[in-house]
Amino acid sequence: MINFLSWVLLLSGCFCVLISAIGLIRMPDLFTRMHAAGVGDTLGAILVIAGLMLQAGPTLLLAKLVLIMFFLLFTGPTACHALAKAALAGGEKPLLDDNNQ
Amino acid sequence: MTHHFILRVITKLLIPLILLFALYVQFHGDFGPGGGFQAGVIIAAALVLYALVFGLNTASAVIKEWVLLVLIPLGVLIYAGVGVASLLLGGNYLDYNVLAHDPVHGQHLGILLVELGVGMTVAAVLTTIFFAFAGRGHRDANGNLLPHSALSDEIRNRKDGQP
Amino acid sequence: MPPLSAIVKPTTTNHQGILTISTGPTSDNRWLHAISLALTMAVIWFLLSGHTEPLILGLGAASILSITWLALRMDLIDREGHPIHLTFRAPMFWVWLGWEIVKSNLQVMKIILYPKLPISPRMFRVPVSQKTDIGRVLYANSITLTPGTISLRVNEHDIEVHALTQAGEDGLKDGKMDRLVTNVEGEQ
Amino acid sequence: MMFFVTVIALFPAMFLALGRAIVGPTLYDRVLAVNSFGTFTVLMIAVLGFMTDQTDFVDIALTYALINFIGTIAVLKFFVVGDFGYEEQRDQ
Repeated sequence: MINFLSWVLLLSGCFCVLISAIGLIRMPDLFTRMHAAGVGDTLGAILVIAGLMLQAGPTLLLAKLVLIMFFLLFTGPTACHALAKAALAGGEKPLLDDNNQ
Repeated sequence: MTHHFILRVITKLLIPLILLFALYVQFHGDFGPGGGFQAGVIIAAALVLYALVFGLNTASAVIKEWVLLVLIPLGVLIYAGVGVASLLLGGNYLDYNVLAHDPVHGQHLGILLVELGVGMTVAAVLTTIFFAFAGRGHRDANGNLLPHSALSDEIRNRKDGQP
Repeated sequence: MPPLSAIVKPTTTNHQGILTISTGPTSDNRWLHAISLALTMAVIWFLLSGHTEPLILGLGAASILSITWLALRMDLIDREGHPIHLTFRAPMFWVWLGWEIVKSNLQVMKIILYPKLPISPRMFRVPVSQKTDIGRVLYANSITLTPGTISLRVNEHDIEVHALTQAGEDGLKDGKMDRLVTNVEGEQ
Repeated sequence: MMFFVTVIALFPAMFLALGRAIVGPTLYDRVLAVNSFGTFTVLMIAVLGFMTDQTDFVDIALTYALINFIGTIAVLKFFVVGDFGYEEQRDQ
């Protein structure tokens, strides 16, 4: 049962990561690519690590995996925000829809 | 980047954790991967993050340059001192077995001390390299860091000078 | 031995208050925060290490003490650096945010897989009702954590957001997340 | 088996991220791609550790996550501000 759940979590995590990477290639400009990268940084990481957690069981390894997950969830958005802010300061113009400006 | 308060808050949150992890790696070298070198690198990474976010002047006010310059040779001295101590106690150079009455305890003690020396030196050397690199062009003739206001003015002028 | 205030906040004349510029609000009870940081680190140390030999435990205690000292010296410990007061109200918010993350992730994944790439990127500002920096950080990072919206520039009054679609904009503008974060932040 | 499949599935994602890092076109795109690549690598290291039954790999993954974050901030600061040691004056 746990193995099955673990399979599901790991595979769906991989799916998220793959789609995130595809989005990284497909999206037209920097800011939209950040949204795509966010998929892998949040849901992809959460699912893969949750799958590993199920395999680890209630050991100290679980605590380390929780630590990794928290670390990724804290630093991911911070790095993304810093990047966006730096790009705007550096003169990057986001691609915007015409009728929404 | 102090104006950048997301980065500031997250950094304040993370630095103690990073240092704790570094010391965990330092002291668990004989149970898993890790040891002095890796721990030194992680400590240096935490200090570099501090300097990046809060500025070089703040960082060098917290971590004085002379402390770093003392730690570098101190680490090497500890390493060599353990070797010489084992020579004096009748073993080979860095032969840990003779350091305590029981060879296993001797091994533990010797590895702990040697790793401590390595960690100190690596952390201090990497931090010094970063401080020297980041302080390039912002020191007066005597090699002291320029005060904060002068530094900001200089960079502002330089940025304005560029198109 | 110099007084503690001299260790923690060097007031040099030529570097005009360099440590006070950057570190945000000073806490009224930094010692309580220091003690609670030390306890938190003790728990994390044990979770990382799992060894109960006296030698390792002693080294752990020494590590925690020296890190607490260094953190006090770096002026990291205050309501921002160690926001323990947020933990009691946070769990419900984490659960809600997790569900929100899943929903917005599914939307963005659908958009990426559509052959025509139906995006309409937009930038707008949302007001911020939090009173402290840590509350604003929590809000801005929650916005970035839900893919489809990214916080670009943050100030005391509003956050500039880049959204991928109309739905993302609407979801943010109804202000639910703002209210919840303010709720977590509590009365200051 | 399941870890092996996961590792295999993570590879193309890493290649795609690397491709974006090579193509660019701007510096920020490259930083973004390298950051994503780093996240994928963290996952990969953790899964590899489980696959080979060397759970110490989890420590390495944690370290990699750390270095990834600090590296991103350092690159941004160096290329945007032009200086590692610069400290912005807070607006009064």
